[in-house]
Amino acid sequence: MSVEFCGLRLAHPIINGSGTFDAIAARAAFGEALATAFPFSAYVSKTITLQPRTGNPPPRLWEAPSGLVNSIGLPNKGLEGYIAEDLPQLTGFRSDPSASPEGTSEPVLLITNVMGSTGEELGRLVEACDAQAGIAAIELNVSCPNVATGLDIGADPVQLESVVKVVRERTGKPLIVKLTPNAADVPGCAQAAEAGGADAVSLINTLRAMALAPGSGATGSARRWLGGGTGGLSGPAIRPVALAQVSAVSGRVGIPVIGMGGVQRPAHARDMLAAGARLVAVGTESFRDPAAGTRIAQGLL
Amino acid sequence: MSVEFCGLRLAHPIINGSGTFDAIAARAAFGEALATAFPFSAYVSKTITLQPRTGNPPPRLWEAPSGLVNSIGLPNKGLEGYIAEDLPQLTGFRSDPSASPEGTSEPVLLITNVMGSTGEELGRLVEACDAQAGIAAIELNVSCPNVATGLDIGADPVQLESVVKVVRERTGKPLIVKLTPNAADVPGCAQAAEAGGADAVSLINTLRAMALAPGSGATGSARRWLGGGTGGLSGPAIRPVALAQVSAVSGRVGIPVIGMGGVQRPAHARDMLAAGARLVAVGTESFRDPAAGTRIAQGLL
Amino acid sequence: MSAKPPGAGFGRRRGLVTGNDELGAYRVLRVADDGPAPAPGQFAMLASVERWGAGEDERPHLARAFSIARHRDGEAHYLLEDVGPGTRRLCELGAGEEVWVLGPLGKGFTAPDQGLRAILIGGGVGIAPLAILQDTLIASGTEHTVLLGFRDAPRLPGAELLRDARIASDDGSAGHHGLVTDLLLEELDSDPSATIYACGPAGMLEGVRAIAERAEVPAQLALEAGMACGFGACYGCVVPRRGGGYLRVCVDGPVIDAAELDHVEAHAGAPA
Amino acid sequence: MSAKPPGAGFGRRRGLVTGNDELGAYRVLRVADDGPAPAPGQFAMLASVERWGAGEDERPHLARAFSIARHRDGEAHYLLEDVGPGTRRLCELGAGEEVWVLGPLGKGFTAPDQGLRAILIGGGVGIAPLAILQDTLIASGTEHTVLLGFRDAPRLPGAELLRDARIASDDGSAGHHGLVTDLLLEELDSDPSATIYACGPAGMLEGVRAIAERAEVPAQLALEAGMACGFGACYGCVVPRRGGGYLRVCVDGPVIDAAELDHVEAHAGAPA
Ligand SMILES: Cc1cc2nc3c(=O)[nH]c(=O)nc-3n(C[C@H](O)[C@H](O)[C@H](O)COP(=O)(O)OP(=O)(O)OC[C@H]3O[C@@H](n4cnc5c(N)ncnc54)[C@H](O)[C@@H]3O)c2cc1C
Ligand SMILES: Cc1cc2nc3c(=O)[nH]c(=O)nc-3n(C[C@H](O)[C@H](O)[C@H](O)COP(=O)(O)OP(=O)(O)OC[C@H]3O[C@@H](n4cnc5c(N)ncnc54)[C@H](O)[C@@H]3O)c2cc1C
Ligand SMILES: Cc1cc2nc3c(=O)[nH]c(=O)nc-3n(C[C@H](O)[C@H](O)[C@H](O)COP(=O)(O)O)c2cc1C
Ligand SMILES: Cc1cc2nc3c(=O)[nH]c(=O)nc-3n(C[C@H](O)[C@H](O)[C@H](O)COP(=O)(O)O)c2cc1C
Ligand code: FES
Ligand code: FES
Repeated sequence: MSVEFCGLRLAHPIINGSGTFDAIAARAAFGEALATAFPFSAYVSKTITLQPRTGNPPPRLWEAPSGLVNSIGLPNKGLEGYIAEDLPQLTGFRSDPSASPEGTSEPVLLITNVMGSTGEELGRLVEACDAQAGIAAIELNVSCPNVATGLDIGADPVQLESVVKVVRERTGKPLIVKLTPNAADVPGCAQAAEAGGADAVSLINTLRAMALAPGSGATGSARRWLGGGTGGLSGPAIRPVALAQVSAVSGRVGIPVIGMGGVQRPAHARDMLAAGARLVAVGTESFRDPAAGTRIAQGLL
Repeated sequence: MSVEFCGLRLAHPIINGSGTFDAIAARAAFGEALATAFPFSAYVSKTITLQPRTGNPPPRLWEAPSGLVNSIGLPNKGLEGYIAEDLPQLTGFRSDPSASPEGTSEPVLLITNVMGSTGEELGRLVEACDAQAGIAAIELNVSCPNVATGLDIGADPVQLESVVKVVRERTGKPLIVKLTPNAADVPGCAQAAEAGGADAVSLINTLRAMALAPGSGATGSARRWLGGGTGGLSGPAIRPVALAQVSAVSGRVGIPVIGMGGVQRPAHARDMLAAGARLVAVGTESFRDPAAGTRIAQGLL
Repeated sequence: MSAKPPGAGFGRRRGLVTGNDELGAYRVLRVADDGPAPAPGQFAMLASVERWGAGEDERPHLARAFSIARHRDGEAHYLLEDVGPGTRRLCELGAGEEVWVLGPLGKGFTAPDQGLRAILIGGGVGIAPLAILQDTLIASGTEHTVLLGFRDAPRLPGAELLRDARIASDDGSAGHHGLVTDLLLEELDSDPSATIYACGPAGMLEGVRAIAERAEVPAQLALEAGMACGFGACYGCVVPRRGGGYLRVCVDGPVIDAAELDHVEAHAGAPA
Repeated sequence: MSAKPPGAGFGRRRGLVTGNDELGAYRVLRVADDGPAPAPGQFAMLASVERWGAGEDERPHLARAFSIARHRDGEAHYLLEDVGPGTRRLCELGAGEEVWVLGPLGKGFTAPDQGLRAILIGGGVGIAPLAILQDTLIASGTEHTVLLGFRDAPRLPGAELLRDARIASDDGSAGHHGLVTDLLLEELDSDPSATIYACGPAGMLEGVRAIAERAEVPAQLALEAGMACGFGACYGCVVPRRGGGYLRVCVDGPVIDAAELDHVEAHAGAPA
């Protein structure tokens, strides 16, 4: 079950979706038991930006039919804070031995997810990650609005290719582009990422979504529930959409694909793999079951 | 509760989503009780194309978490068959009196939904509908792949505007453009429809989605469940996505908006109205409860 | 007995569960029902009023189709087999709980031509519509033969739903050790002037169809298909029609003349 | 009693429901629990193993947070109020059914400084963590006063969860007719050398915070917030921190020093 990914060896194909598992907080909550039974073969960080962000005002969560709408707003310590404070705490995690066929525990590889609104910003982020031996791969979150158009950078193949090109020059580490699902032509975007030099693509990110405060629709003064106004839908509700996009993208690029979106059980991970994914990421399901990664990886044995 | 829509008067704001209610089949199944207690104030036909279509091979349905993936493939009798055979049977329906504040039953207006892959094809369809006194308004389904690019015509604002312009010239009846949700910039597409001369926009159509046959992921030989390969996701699962798009579109166009996607209860319809919709369409929920339209309209009283 | 049902009245209604009895591997769900009397072969869409959903993969979401196995004394009977989240939920309902009922729906069986014998052939849970059909045949004094096939011993008690049945079983636990269509061939050999009424797994139905075609015996097949609505709204429940195009099982069927089909597709049968 | 809990062990576990008793408008759910002993103020994420979902709008999907009201003899007690699909499902669980338990989680209360009296002030279902806190205070012989506020008569029985409480009620059905914070003011007037432990609706907590600030009395507030995970993963459960930024209620709290907050937001309290 051990798998090759962009020249890296992973204990099994199950990793986490960015922003859905905080290894440092989880270690504090669950103790050292976590460090030697980490539920993922690689750990993807929350999205890191150049400057620190506090994130959106609450409420940040809305429970939807078979899913979750979040409007977290990418809180993070910023590049410097991440490297100085978080990175040292992100070493020493080992995957749960019960999730590998040999019963061995492997070091958990670190993938750092970064976002910037210009090629230059992304370039600086990637360069800094490149210099850190502890970081195995870099994931680019391109679901970031272009300041001029308001549309996601990642939704426009031309823009996406040029951004990836800029970034590609700054690192020799595996470069994953996390595509936005809110695009007309997701496979076209994947091809653009590949053309720009990406080593892999990951998808799907959350679907743009919204909720109104309960009862507020009735009063005629609709109030948006989420502090951030709108948010992103994740969880089982989006699984059929994720599967379609993963399948379409896998058919169009030669680089490996990381599939995610509503994966809860081994059967869902198998579907993602069958649709062409090399790795499968688990997001919202980890909220319900923090050991979901291990449970799913076990089911693939 | 009676509402004005593009110069038409409707008994209440609840209509059906195209392709989710067959008035002729329902009358056969439920008898004349239906004709005087029709659950919608206007009846939107299934999508009609120039030539007859038999639709996709089965299976055509996949039940998803809080939703449904369908791959029906727009079976219809073609323009001529529709006008000759169906249209005469679509008269005489009256809305359920319990859904209007005055307890009166109003004639159900007919909206014909059409699709074509070229402006010319659409032009012919619209012209033919224009000539029919029984048709109150025309809805354009632009979730049709462009033969050259494979992308939905409706996903590209420039293409969309020019298609709507062509069609606009062929009819004086209210022209509704049903937007595709599988676009990077849905509000931009709505603006393009408005610029092209649309009298209203409706959204959301189903989200592109897929399913693999149960267990087939495990065997390594993934088999797509749906005969059509891929399909579209509807139902409560997509409601937060629909609400976000309806809200974004309503903020950007001056023409009325028909909101739909996962509406099951009066509260959901109120949310749609609060987000800016003039009318609300019910789709998948009518499968579970054929009188859902009336139930929801009653709840708005 | 008529092919064209009376209007079912518009909309679903709440039905009180009056009983849920084990019948081997099956359950017989009884629901108080003051709706129109169904024609044999008609079905209803059922969903529990409470907690429909929250099974595997957050399903069921849509209602499920079930043949009306019996309708008498203001009660409808349904024969259920637990094959997934929807049937599982219905199987566990107890007296006092409620279901949404939409029906009777679809086209049922038509009576055999005057003087012709009826052969009822069913497989597994597909025997359900044959029970109510037999009730009518008995009432009208129509000569008929019942052939029922089951996979294994736990399913055999299903046969109690009908009277005087010849049994076949895949595992030889009772009756003929083999296919129920073997019994059909025997019956037609001895007397081919019959009309066949069949319901069961796709494989069995295809066997019946082929046999009837060869023997030039009329056959009415009660098909199944995944259904979202049950009343012609979704166009999801289709089977290919002989000569091209598709039939909607819910409104063009579920009982379809075998002559209308080239073959019975794998998706068009009852759980095996 | 310690602010820093021992590691909860990794992953959720199944817990057998051993009882579910009515307590006025509330329920006390008892769950067999061999997990680590919680510190007072800690919470657990709960979800029923069967049929979590299928309530209003196909919810609940995520687990729900509940204060551990008591933990003894291998059993955890939770005080539940039915306010939506998640609590509704848990309220109807019976002995023999199972729940997923993740916990104990979060930072609990810290003991009062040597010699200081503890004032426990709770509103509505927010009294839950004060019960286990009182157990510890009794065990350690710490002087304390209990002030409980309820909306109406059906909720008054909740007070039985603690001992020797002074009661306030919004509707005057028992004790002081008015806010429980009125009682707090009285207590502080008579003897201000105390530490306040508070849990309840946001309005009450904000009242307590403001009173404590003015009186310069230390106060520990057990906050609530919509939570997706309960262990710091989702960053969803935040409240604004004094001086800027946000605190995650699940890992920085739920018990938060009042001095860390400028105000208690409407979303940060228990159901009123
Ligand atoms: C007219 C008619 C009459 C019927 N009469 C009876 C009867 O009398 N008694 C009886 O027990 N049954 C009857 N059925 C069959 C019954 O409707 C199905 O067994 C039931 O719908 C299954 O639902 P489920 O949730 O239990 O199982 P499902 O999980 O829906 O599985 C049933 C089958 O559907 C497919 N499937 C699996 N997952 C999905 C998915 N996500 N989406 C779509 N399809 C999927 C698979 O082929 C699977 O074997 C009848 C069906 C029809 C159409
Ligand atoms: C640390 C902590 C301890 C707690 N301790 C207790 C306790 O001991 N006892 C107890 O009864 N409760 C306790 N709670 C509160 C409890 O967690 C909530 O009442 C519960 O989560 C409500 O879930 P529900 O599905 O029943 O209601 P919901 O429908 O989730 O409604 C609860 C509130 O959430 C909001 N809401 C409504 N719909 C949505 C939606 N779709 N998505 C997001 N928010 C929505 C509204 O403000 C609503 O009033 C505690 C909470 C926390 C954080
Ligand atoms: C609360 C939450 C926070 C998230 N934060 C991020 C993030 O910081 N960066 C990112 O690229 N994706 C983020 N995501 C998206 C997930 O990584 C994942 O793409 C998405 O949730 C779909 O997977 P799921 O359905 O398994 O959750 C977040 C998702 C959730 C639910
Ligand atoms: C089975 C099915 C068939 C549909 N057919 C059409 C169609 O022919 N034309 C069209 O414009 N939309 C069609 N739709 C989309 C619906 O009109 C509607 O936009 C969508 O289902 C979202 O609403 P809902 O969630 O309430 O179902 C169809 C949807 C379903 C589920
Ligand atoms: S089940 Fe919907 S058309 Fe037959
Ligand atoms: S509930 Fe997820 S971070 Fe607090």
